[in-house]
Amino acid sequence: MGGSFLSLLLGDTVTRLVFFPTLAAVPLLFMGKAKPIAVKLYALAVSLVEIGLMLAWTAAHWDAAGLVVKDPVLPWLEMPSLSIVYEVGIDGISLPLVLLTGLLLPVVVLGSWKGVDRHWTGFTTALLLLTTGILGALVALDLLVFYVFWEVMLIPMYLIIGIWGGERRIYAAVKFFLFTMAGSLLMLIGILWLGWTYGRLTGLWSFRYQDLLRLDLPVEQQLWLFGAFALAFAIKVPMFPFHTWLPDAHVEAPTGGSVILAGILLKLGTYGFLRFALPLFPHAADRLAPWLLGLAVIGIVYGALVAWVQPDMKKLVAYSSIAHLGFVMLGILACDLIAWQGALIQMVNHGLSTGALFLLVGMLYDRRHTKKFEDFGGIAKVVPWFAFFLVFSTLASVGLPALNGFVGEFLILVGAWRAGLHLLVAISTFGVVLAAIYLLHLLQKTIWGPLTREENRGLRDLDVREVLALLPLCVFMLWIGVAPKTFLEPSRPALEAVLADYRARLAQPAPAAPGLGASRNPAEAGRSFLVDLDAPDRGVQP
Amino acid sequence: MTVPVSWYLLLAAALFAIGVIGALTRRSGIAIFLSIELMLNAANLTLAAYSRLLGDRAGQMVVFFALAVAAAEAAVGLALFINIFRLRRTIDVNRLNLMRW
Amino acid sequence: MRPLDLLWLIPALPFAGAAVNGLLLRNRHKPLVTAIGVGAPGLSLVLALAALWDYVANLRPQPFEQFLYAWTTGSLAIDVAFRVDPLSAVMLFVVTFVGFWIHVYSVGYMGHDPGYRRFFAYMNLFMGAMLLLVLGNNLLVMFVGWEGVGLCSYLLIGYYFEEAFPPFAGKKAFVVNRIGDFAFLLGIFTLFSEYGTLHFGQLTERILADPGAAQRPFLLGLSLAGFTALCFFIGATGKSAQIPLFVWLPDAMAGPTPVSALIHAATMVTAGVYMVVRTNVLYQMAPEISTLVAVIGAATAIVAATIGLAQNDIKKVLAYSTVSQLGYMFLAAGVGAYVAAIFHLATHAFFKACLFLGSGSVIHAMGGEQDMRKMGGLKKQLPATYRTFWISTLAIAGIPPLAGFFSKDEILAGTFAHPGALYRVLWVVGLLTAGLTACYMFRAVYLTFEGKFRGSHEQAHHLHESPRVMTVPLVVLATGAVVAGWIGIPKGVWETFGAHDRNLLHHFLSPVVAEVHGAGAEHGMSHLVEWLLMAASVAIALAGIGIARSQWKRRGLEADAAFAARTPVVQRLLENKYWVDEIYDRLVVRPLAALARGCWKIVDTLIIDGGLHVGAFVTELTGDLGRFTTTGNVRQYALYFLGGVVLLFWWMVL
Amino acid sequence: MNPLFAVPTADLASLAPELLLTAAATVLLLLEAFAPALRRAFVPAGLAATIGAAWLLTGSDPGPAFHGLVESSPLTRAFSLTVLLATALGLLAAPGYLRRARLLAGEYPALILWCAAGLLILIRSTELLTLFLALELFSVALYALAAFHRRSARSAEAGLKYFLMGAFVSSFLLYGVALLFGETGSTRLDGIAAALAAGNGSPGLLLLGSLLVATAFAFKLSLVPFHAWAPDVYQGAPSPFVAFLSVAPKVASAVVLVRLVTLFADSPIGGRWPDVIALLAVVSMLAGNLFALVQRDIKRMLAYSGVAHMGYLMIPLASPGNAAWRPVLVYLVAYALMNAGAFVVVSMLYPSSDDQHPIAGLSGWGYRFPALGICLTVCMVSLGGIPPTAGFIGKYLVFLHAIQHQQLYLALVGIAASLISVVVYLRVVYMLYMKPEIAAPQDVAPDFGGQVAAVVAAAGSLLLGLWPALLIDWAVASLPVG
Repeated sequence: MGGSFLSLLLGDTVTRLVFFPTLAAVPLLFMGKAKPIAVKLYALAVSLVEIGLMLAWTAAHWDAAGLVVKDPVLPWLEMPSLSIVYEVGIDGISLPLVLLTGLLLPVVVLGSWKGVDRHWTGFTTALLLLTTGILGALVALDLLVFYVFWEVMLIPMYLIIGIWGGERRIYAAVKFFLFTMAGSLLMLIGILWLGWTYGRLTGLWSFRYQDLLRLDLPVEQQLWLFGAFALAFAIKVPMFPFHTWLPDAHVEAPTGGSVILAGILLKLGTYGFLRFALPLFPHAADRLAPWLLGLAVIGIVYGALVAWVQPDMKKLVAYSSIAHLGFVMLGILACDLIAWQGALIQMVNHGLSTGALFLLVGMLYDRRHTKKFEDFGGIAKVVPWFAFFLVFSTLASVGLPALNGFVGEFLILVGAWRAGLHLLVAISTFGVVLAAIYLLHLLQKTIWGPLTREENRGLRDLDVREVLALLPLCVFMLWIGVAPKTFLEPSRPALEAVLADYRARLAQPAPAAPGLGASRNPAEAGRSFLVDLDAPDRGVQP
Repeated sequence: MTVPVSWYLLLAAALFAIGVIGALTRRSGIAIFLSIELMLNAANLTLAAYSRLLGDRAGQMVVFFALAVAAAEAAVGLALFINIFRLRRTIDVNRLNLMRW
Repeated sequence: MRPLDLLWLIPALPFAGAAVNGLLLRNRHKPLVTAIGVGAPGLSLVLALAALWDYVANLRPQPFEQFLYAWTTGSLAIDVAFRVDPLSAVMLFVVTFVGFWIHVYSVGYMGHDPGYRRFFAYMNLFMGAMLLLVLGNNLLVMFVGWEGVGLCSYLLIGYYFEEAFPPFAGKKAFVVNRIGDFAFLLGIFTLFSEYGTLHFGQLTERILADPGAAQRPFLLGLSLAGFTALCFFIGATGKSAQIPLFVWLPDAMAGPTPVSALIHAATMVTAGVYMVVRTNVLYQMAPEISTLVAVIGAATAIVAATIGLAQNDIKKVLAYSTVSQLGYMFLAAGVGAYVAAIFHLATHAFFKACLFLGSGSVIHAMGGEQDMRKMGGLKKQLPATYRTFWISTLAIAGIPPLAGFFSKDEILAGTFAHPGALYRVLWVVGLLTAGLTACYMFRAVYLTFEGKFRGSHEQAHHLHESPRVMTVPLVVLATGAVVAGWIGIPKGVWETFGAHDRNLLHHFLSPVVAEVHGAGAEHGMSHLVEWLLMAASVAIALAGIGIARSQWKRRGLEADAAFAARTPVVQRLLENKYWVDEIYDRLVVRPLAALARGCWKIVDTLIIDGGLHVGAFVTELTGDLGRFTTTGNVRQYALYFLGGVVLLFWWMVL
Repeated sequence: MNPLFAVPTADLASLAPELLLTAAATVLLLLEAFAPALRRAFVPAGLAATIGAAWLLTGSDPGPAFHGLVESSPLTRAFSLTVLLATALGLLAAPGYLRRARLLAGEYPALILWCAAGLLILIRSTELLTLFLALELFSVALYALAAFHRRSARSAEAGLKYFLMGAFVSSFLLYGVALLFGETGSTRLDGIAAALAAGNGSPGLLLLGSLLVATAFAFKLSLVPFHAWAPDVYQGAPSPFVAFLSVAPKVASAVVLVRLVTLFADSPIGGRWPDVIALLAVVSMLAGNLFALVQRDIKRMLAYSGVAHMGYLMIPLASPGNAAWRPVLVYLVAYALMNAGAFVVVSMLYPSSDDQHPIAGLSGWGYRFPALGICLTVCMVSLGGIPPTAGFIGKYLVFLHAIQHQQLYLALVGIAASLISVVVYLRVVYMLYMKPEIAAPQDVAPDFGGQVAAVVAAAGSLLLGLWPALLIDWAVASLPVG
């Protein structure tokens, strides 16, 4: 495997996008004594190169009809009667999140410039490894490889929260780790069970997404497996009532950590639902959807309400994440094309607007070393540019039309309404009202009103670096809001394919005993990774 | 008439049991070790008896080796006792609990 | 290339102006700021006039549509496109015209304000959003504008953000509006999922194509049309400050006066009416909702009017008067007199803007004082303001031949004409409101301009007429207040004098408000009845003026005192605006906050995290208890070994 | 010519590795006596001997020897190499520690080499007497090594406890041997298997005999409830030695246990064996991790974690058969790397004079000793079974085996235990990096050999995690197909 892997690494491949950050982290091992500024610049350079690679890759493989690109498959772990392959690819569903990751990377570096005051080599290393983990999980097409990347994310994030975090950082870090681990371990068992079932049917174990998709399982088995997967993803999202790790993690994490946590890590939960949980277990998903929908909507209202009464800005934003991701879950579970498009774009939106909000809170924290509302108020006078960006990001988060937040919420709600979830949509739409309440409350408490605190008179306004960190986010917020088509179209074919497949499988009743499902129409299913076009009928041994 | 082999086995079992009880009840390390020796010898006796019963010498082979091993163990063990006594002035296992929990 | 092709520039220019003023320029570039801030709406006005001329001359009554780009495609295909049809034409004119003059006025009014640049940025932004709202050819673009104006009103109400109250008022406005938008959105969802489009034209076609489908039962025991209409109307009550969502508008007066004039009198608050008329097809198909609209409108009208009677803050008086007049418009829409609604919207835009600007001029002169009890006798010092204010007051009071008379009369006529006892009651209510309107407006006039000055000395010295840049807009708008009504002189009048019907507005708007079935505004009423109705409304207006004159002309404040003495209960009731705010606070806000705290403290902290911590503790405890088996005593270890062996053996032979 | 001395050279050749080790040990001992000046060269020499033995192993050709008392096969070769890996790590880490503790002497490498020889024989022995002798050979050496820190009361106590327990247990073993021999009439495993299949002997006595023999090795593996000695011994014994003790004997004993359990389980008397193993596995996983959770001394913590790991190792044995070899081997290799690595780092980061090894003592040292910090972190992550490390591959195969044999509950218990263990290992990591540095190190000097050992172990764990094919292919090649 080694040689071919190396060739992948050097070629213009998905693998390179995934592992470049790791490679870039290697020199850091020898930069222990280097000056922080040098490391910072290095990190910035690396992140920029990474985006460069991503853009180049996207440009090279761009296809208006929807792009589905896969690297050559490598064996990762071959045993008699069992094979795990290293198989990665990008389609319309993962592309937006991959690009978002790239976009946030330099933003995180810039945002942590001051906030992270020690061990920059360590920070950069953790950040880069984390990026590899995230990207890997987004592009992995073998469930076990996916699981590996999924877990790889944990340690760096644990370190980022625990080393550069605030007062109760260790509690928060361990809590984060345990929550995620608890879910993912069950998922691991589920994955193994799937691979074994496939092995029983074909004589060759496999964990490949495209192989496991061929499984038709009895409903009760589906229910257990879906439960295992859904738990892992629901904790990551996080959905009520598995959300309590999030506020702690966010409040304690350094700015950069929060940005990447809210920006991308949470999305892996929703992505997991869209990519794995629903397509693999359609009947169970259909059976349990009402409950999950209920949780999602509870999350929307609950997150909004709790956010409203927080005394700490960062905690407010953290709870707002719960509400926003509730919308995403609503969209995904509505199983409607428009809703799915909305959910996907909303994942990106949340990454942008919440990322920006965390950055802004962090910038305030860098100056005053407090995030409590009581220490602020009326600072718009002193820091107009900060105020501008805060209002802008807040409005994007409120879902004001012509900014990105609205697009996602509108599509999700329209789709869900079209799918007949009238009551739920009504409640969620009311969540939009609540969003206005708590986010304007945020503005009210920080920048409006009389300037009460003397300390705030001397507050510095944003400097160039900070503006540079915020600008790309704001540009995209506006762009997505004004012309969402550009961002919706590339993903549509893949989503259509997955949805069609999901409905088709739901149409036939689940079998009484595990079996291999009917083959798919390559033209249709080929627009995502639903069928293996290279080897249509792999694994069935005589 | 001769003593049936089963008696030897029972005797050996009894010895073994006595050894176990001794090992579990005595406080002095040496005494415990002696009980253990007793257990070993019970095992040896069993082997010998079986060997006689089956008319197979292998058992007696084992006994020889076991005795040698016991001697070696005794040597190391006594060295350990001396060392611990030098350091702690006791070989009462109830008091040899610097490390616990 | 025809003027209409430049349609997109009309909203684009103000947006550009906002961007330049807000982001590029600095406070020191004041002249440039002024040039852009006023120039952008000015240019839009010119373009709008050109476009309107083009439209009226060449295209009417076919709608003109301009496609810009596709917002989304696929199964949810929405374009960003503009539409000029008679309805949006009227709105376009009103918004650009009134808007421009208010901008001009602001140059003077805000001249010395440190936030001058920011102010114009916001104002231009508002103009852009409002024009989007008016010109959008589908519900989405309309909604974008709808929320956009909401944002601007938030920003402009909170313009004086260094004080405590304005930002709060802004927040209140935004949130209350959001509650309305919540319903509006549901309506949009319904229409899309039922008809697959949000385009006004297509929607109307598809609905009319199959009325049965629109009237089939849908949700909440309402028909599809009914549900949608209800949703839209709730949205309208938010934006247009109708019962039960009118509470934000009075507080919105915390913003600068031009803002009150532009946003909270002339344009934004009327968006609700525009929307209802725009979607009148639905309402025509849902008579029950139309009735609701009418009732709410009438109720709002009279409630607000009564409150207005007891206010001492001049802007508050105008605010409640606005609410009341909006009530009129909804009454009109409710009874199917859509033309009348739009008519009143237009005329009201002129005289109410003029009134607000006049009050602004007064406040300007009083050095920021808004309490009428400190004013009085100002007509000497502020002649121009006084005259324009007086004219506009006559107009709103409904004295012929001023604008207010015709529009209001048409509404009353429409109500009267509508079959059903309920509508007779509504008519009476409307009539009473007319009287009240005249009464409280003239009370304001008398308290402000008549009698002797009640303010402090320095105020007295400071008194002065406002500069040209402020008085000219006053005059222009006053003129409008006089003539605007003449475009809608009722059919009856013409015919009585043997001329044939020249009710321009009706002919112009008729294609938009085409009757679906039966329920129309104009019933064959005999001219006699029409004349009687006019007489009645004029009479009651005069009566109202008479009462005001007798009470406040000379006695001024004592009248209020006497009134309070005579009916203390009513007085307190009115002064405290029926305690609506307090009721909402107790009934909604506080319970919600309590619930939120409960979720946080109890569910999150106590139940979920508490449970987890207990679990962790129990685990640790098990470990702690268990590890004490390792006592350090080797004999025990031996015992464990033996025990293990014995147990296993026992278990195996079992 | 007397047949007694007629030993075919082929047999000797097949024993070459063990002979080399023993010879080297003896030579070292003699040198210690007559040429102490060469001390510095002893450990390297021992290392050389280990490597030589490994080389001989790879060269040795499979087949039985000494009339089938010992066999050598790819399987035994694989496990023997694992043992030698642990031996090498233990030797590498030793000199620095011994020098600091002023214990540098030839006995240490000599004893270690003897242990290694004993373990290799144990792995290969197919006959009860040979088993017993091999066991005693390395056990006796281990007792001595545990007490090697002459001046430390704890070391002495550790040695004594280990000795008493060991002797106690080996007498049980011998008694078991006696019973098996008596009831089956053979001391060779294949003979016993045949006899069992034939149904000779009294089932009760056979059961007792088999149980006594098996538990002796369960004791070496420190499975609950035979584990109690481990924490004390680990804590008291010299750290680099524990790096060896905690791995090598377990590898060998695991092999024997697999052989025995497979043998018994297939026999008519063996119906309950899988359940017994499953029980031991469950109890060990849970108890081990629970007790580790509350330890403050890192060596005790690692001892209990070792108990838990042996529990995981038992999962495949709960459904005996050739298929069980692969997970066992892979798991043991991973365990050898990560556990030995952890102890190696510990031996460097704690003063040799001190008998306490509080985890809190590491607070903030991840920055003072970056390389060692990273190594320890990797080992902890691997012990926690988190990808991409060898530890995960091990757990993965084990759970896979459980699921494959419809023992889902074992896998579920396993993940529950892992969840607890994660806390245990994370504590070390956050001590290293997230706490301020409180204690300035005294008498702590990472030496070259130790660092090499640590890096090898850590890098190995990581590499095998990233590229498991290396390990798996090797395992597949050397194991009987399941």
